[in-house]
Amino acid sequence: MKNILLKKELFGGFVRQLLTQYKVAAPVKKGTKSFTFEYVNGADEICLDHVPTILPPKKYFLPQHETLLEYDTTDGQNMQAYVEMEPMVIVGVHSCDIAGIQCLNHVFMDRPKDYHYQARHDKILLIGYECLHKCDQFASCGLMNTHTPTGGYDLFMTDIGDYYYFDINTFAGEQMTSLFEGFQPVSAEAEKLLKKARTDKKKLFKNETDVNLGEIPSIFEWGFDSHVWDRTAEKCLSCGNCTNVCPTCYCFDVMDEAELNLNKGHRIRVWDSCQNESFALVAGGENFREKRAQRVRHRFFRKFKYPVDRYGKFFCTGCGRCSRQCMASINLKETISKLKSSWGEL
Amino acid sequence: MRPRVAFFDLACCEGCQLQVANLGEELLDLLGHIELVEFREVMSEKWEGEYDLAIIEGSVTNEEAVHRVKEIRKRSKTVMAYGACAVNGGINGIKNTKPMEQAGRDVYGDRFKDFPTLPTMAVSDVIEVEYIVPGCPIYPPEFLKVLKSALAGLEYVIPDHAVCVECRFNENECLYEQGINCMGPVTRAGCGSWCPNNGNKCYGCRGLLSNPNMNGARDVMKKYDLEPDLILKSIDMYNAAGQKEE
Amino acid sequence: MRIPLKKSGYEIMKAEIIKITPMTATEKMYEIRLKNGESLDHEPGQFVQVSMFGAGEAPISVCSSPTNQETFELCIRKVGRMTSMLHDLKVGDEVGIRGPFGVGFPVNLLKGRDLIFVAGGLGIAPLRSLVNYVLDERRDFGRTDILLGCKSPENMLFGSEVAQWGSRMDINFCCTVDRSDPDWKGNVGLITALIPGVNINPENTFAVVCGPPVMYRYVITELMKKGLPESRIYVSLERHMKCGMGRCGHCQIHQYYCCMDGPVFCYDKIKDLEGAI
Amino acid sequence: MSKNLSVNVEFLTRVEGHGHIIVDMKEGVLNKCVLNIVEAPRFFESMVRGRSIFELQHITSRICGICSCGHTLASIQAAEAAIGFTPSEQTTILRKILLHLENLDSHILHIYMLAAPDMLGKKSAIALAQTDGETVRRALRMKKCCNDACSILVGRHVHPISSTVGGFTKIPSEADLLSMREIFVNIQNEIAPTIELAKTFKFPDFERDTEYVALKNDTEYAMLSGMVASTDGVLKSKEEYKNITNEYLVDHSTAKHAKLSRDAYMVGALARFNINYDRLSPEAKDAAGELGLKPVCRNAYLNTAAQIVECAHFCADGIRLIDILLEKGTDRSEAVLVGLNENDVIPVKAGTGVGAVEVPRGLLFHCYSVDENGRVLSADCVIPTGQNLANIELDMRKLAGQVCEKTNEEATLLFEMMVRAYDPCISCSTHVLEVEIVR
Repeated sequence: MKNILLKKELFGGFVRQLLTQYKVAAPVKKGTKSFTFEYVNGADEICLDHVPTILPPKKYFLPQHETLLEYDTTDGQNMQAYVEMEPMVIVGVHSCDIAGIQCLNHVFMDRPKDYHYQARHDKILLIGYECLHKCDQFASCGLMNTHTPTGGYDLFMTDIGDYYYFDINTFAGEQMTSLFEGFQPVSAEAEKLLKKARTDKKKLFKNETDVNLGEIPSIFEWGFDSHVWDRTAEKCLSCGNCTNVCPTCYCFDVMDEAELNLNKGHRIRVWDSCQNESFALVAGGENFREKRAQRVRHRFFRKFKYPVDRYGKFFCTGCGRCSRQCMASINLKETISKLKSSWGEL
Repeated sequence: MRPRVAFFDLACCEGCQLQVANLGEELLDLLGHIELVEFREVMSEKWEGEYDLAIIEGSVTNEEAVHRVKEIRKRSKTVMAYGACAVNGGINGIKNTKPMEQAGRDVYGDRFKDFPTLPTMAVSDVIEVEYIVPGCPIYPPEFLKVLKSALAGLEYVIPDHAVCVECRFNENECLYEQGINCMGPVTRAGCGSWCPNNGNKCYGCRGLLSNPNMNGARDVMKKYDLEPDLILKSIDMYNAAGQKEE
Repeated sequence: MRIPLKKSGYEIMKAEIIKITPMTATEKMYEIRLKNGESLDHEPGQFVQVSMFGAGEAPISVCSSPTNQETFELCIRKVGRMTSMLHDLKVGDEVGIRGPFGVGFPVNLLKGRDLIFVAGGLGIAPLRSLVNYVLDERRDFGRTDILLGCKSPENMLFGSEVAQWGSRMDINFCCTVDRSDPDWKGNVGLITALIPGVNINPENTFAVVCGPPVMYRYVITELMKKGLPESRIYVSLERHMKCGMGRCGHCQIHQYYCCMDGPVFCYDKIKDLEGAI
Repeated sequence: MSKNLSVNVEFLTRVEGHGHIIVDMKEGVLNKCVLNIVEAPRFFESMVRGRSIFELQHITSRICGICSCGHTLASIQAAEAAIGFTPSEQTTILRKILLHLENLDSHILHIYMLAAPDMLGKKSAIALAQTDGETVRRALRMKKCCNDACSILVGRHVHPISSTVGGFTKIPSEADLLSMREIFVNIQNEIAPTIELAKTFKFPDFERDTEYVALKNDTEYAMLSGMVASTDGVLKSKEEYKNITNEYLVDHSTAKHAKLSRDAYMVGALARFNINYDRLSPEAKDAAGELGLKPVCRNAYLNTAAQIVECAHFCADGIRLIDILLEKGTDRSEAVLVGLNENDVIPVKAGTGVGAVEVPRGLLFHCYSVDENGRVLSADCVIPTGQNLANIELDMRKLAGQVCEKTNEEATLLFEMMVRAYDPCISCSTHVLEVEIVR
């Protein structure tokens, strides 16, 4: 596929064109030092160089509060399943977040398929944006090797000085670029600049820990009974922030919301968290992960062990959100390091 | 027949019934599905029969109130306690952090005996309560959800996870990140993180989680250079009545 | 933009309650027929989500044998308001059904083998689907022992049916209660006490176990004392499945989802998984 | 009819809080004529002692859910005065808007839900809804407007969230201001039909010479700042509030009574109207004209009419204040995050401060003393309904002389209406913080 260039000052024009066809979501500044993905009305609101947003873009693929079906019991158990959404483009998705969406795709497109997810997935276009600098000390994309994407986007932009270099990955991506006339063909100079940017980047994005990706499966294989989980649990408040902000956490609850007449209503799903005490509770009162340490461990195993067994994939994108958001300062990188050292050299 | 519903208030600010009155058009919808038989603040009518649902606001703080809620219980099929005062004692519970006589003297001087008072109790400390709506004031969407469950005879479980969950849903910048000591991590969710959404911190009005990690929470709070008892006082702003029982 | 979905995984099938049989103070049996005229087509050990709009869903094991194509049976214990509402239903009322979900008992593997069933309390419900299957296809199976335990005689589920099992010559049925009453003539004590008395051929026997979480370890220890290998002990586990499609996470046991990979597991698959049983 | 009267209203309805009316007249001699306050005391003063000055408005707003914005503003004013903090001009404007919304909301509640049924001979607004649905719907619409505007400005109307010591934890954007302006205009459009409705009210004839007390300043219809003025010529600074209210305890009530130049005085919409009529907006003066209300009006039943006039004023002034902000643009960096002052964003020193704010029912005082760490040493609140109690009883005594020829039922209604006309907030009035014992 042919890649193309866009002069930086024309980016606003491109976004304007996108806005004529789609809703556009992009990272914007929120509060003193945070960012969130929001619907925008123009490029001036967009912060491409952002520290990972409070919530990852998974909120568009798996909304916090999603209607599965509407029901009407006036005359029996009648219902209609549906998805409510608008076609949209998400602009400025970092490679870690693209990796997160790829993980969710694995889970929700696995059989039996989740048709609600698929309907959204089919109507959301992704324009990635390459990180050329480390965002902060919490990220571990060097360890997880997610700082350069391996597919999963429609377009991917890299800053090469005066231009954005657009990697066109899908036909839908190509169609988006055809909306705007300001694109120009890639020059040899641009290819050189891109290569240089990538080479420079390699020096910056080193493994942030003393653990190699390859040894993680064995660390977790042996680390189930480690004291690290008890130590970590002493600090953990079980607030569930780490799972809510995680781009690969997808647990949910299903419930009914009735209207005042009590006959009509919606069956919805809402995000849930394995860190909540009642998460693994069953009707008889038995709680299968009653202890905080069990729940803390479960989260780590859901990133580094269970999905590897099930999908052959780590479910950590190195975005650093869990550590960044943790008010108890539980740090993912440190926890893995401690887990390794708790068993000596493995 | 539409269910007969009555509203009652005990020691409180009556803000929760105002929240109900403020439902606006939804209130008219609601009135179409119930028969409102008593609501002292807005109507003079009285009802002598049985209530299908009694909705009680406020704390029990004297013998008269103890008697009153017992009478309401006898006449009601189902009872809902709504608002922090009724659910966990709320602000009124701060009184329990000192001896009753001292609380009386602080306010009424030597005449404190003219103003008899009991330690603040939640309604559920006195009678059985089927439904609760925590919060100061109640969060109207949650009130409607609980009310619908009560009218349908369904269980309603108030979330037992932290306000942080909803605060993160709403993508508020964490108050701890901004150096503020927020009660969110130890407080029950359900309000949609109302206060952090509006730039303030969580004051814990919905009551503590059933199993908060208090040591962990203290560690987090210790990060700030504040007199520790000022911080601890923020925990008991809404939770002092409950703590007394433990 | 509203996109209607014909198939979503969350849509329910309408079903009608054909018969309600009260069993104990807290359990009732429901015979149910799908309104689309189709058979549920379940395997013994699978479960369905029973739905009542407004109240939600509850995962319930199918307790009838798939040999009955027309209808299926659910034994529902009243534990919360959702199941209380199910208890308020009448014959002819409509409910929603999703499923069947999960992996049931390995029926083909069990054919030609001796079987020992160990059930505690409500654990008899999922096992009954297999017991009845075995009784319907009796020639395909070897020696069959059924051990049943419950709290007290009035808690006994499937009373008249169980009484029949006791009188049948082609199976060995043993029953015990934790707490006896004056009319009770059978065993008193824990179910584990029954196992040593059963004559097991360890070379050719499969065990199928279901009961409250505390029961498994003790029962399995006793079975292994009898020489049964872990690979021939099957357990049916209880979790609170919400989606039934291996996603919501509520029923996750380490890398397994109870709703997809279970609820029936071979013991050797889960024995090392902390918290599984 | 003999000159006997026995009125005993237990749990007076359609007022906020719990009170009983007892009138006992035999052979033309008035033995008893009291408004009993039976609200369970909540001991606020004891509760706030030792706490941080920065969480005080959060607690004291809980004195009353109906006027929680008023308590919040008085509390903040007192706290800022105590630690020596001066709010910005933008903050002051936003606070005035908040106070307007609070007063509008409460007045609408009183006019439509509490007073109108009396005036139209109905048991309640719910009964009224059956015969005059549009009136009740209008009231709900107007109230919803106030709530929506409060939600934009401070998160919610009952116990406002973002109004704190130091300013606001969030500052409205231009879009927020425009929505609020639209809401004010919507309420303003409902004022004319409200006046039409009020013209159908039959206000009972009554007159008693009374001292009226309200804030007064040179620039505006004083609500948030000014000296305390009375129709008897008193003019004192708010710091002298103890010499203004002169509170004393009475036996039949958990709430204190107050007096200034005479045995009693009145605060509230009628008092403000009587003292500050000149400063009303033209729209409000027109409304007064339509309702035939002129200063000085001495019929307490007409407090409800004064509230309608004020509604017209608050709408006009609210729009004016928003236009000022729209013109200048809001400085959103002024948003404060105070908490317990963890970040020392506000310098703290020991001191004492008084807040005096015109809330729906009249003049509200909060007074706090704090130590150098911002810890509350003592707190005192004087609530408008508390100040009115003595005056209500005097009005009731005069009324008793007028109604002794009527049936008990008719008389009872007139007494209830009299008390309700004051729009008493009994839940507030009992939360007496500091007591001076009268010997």
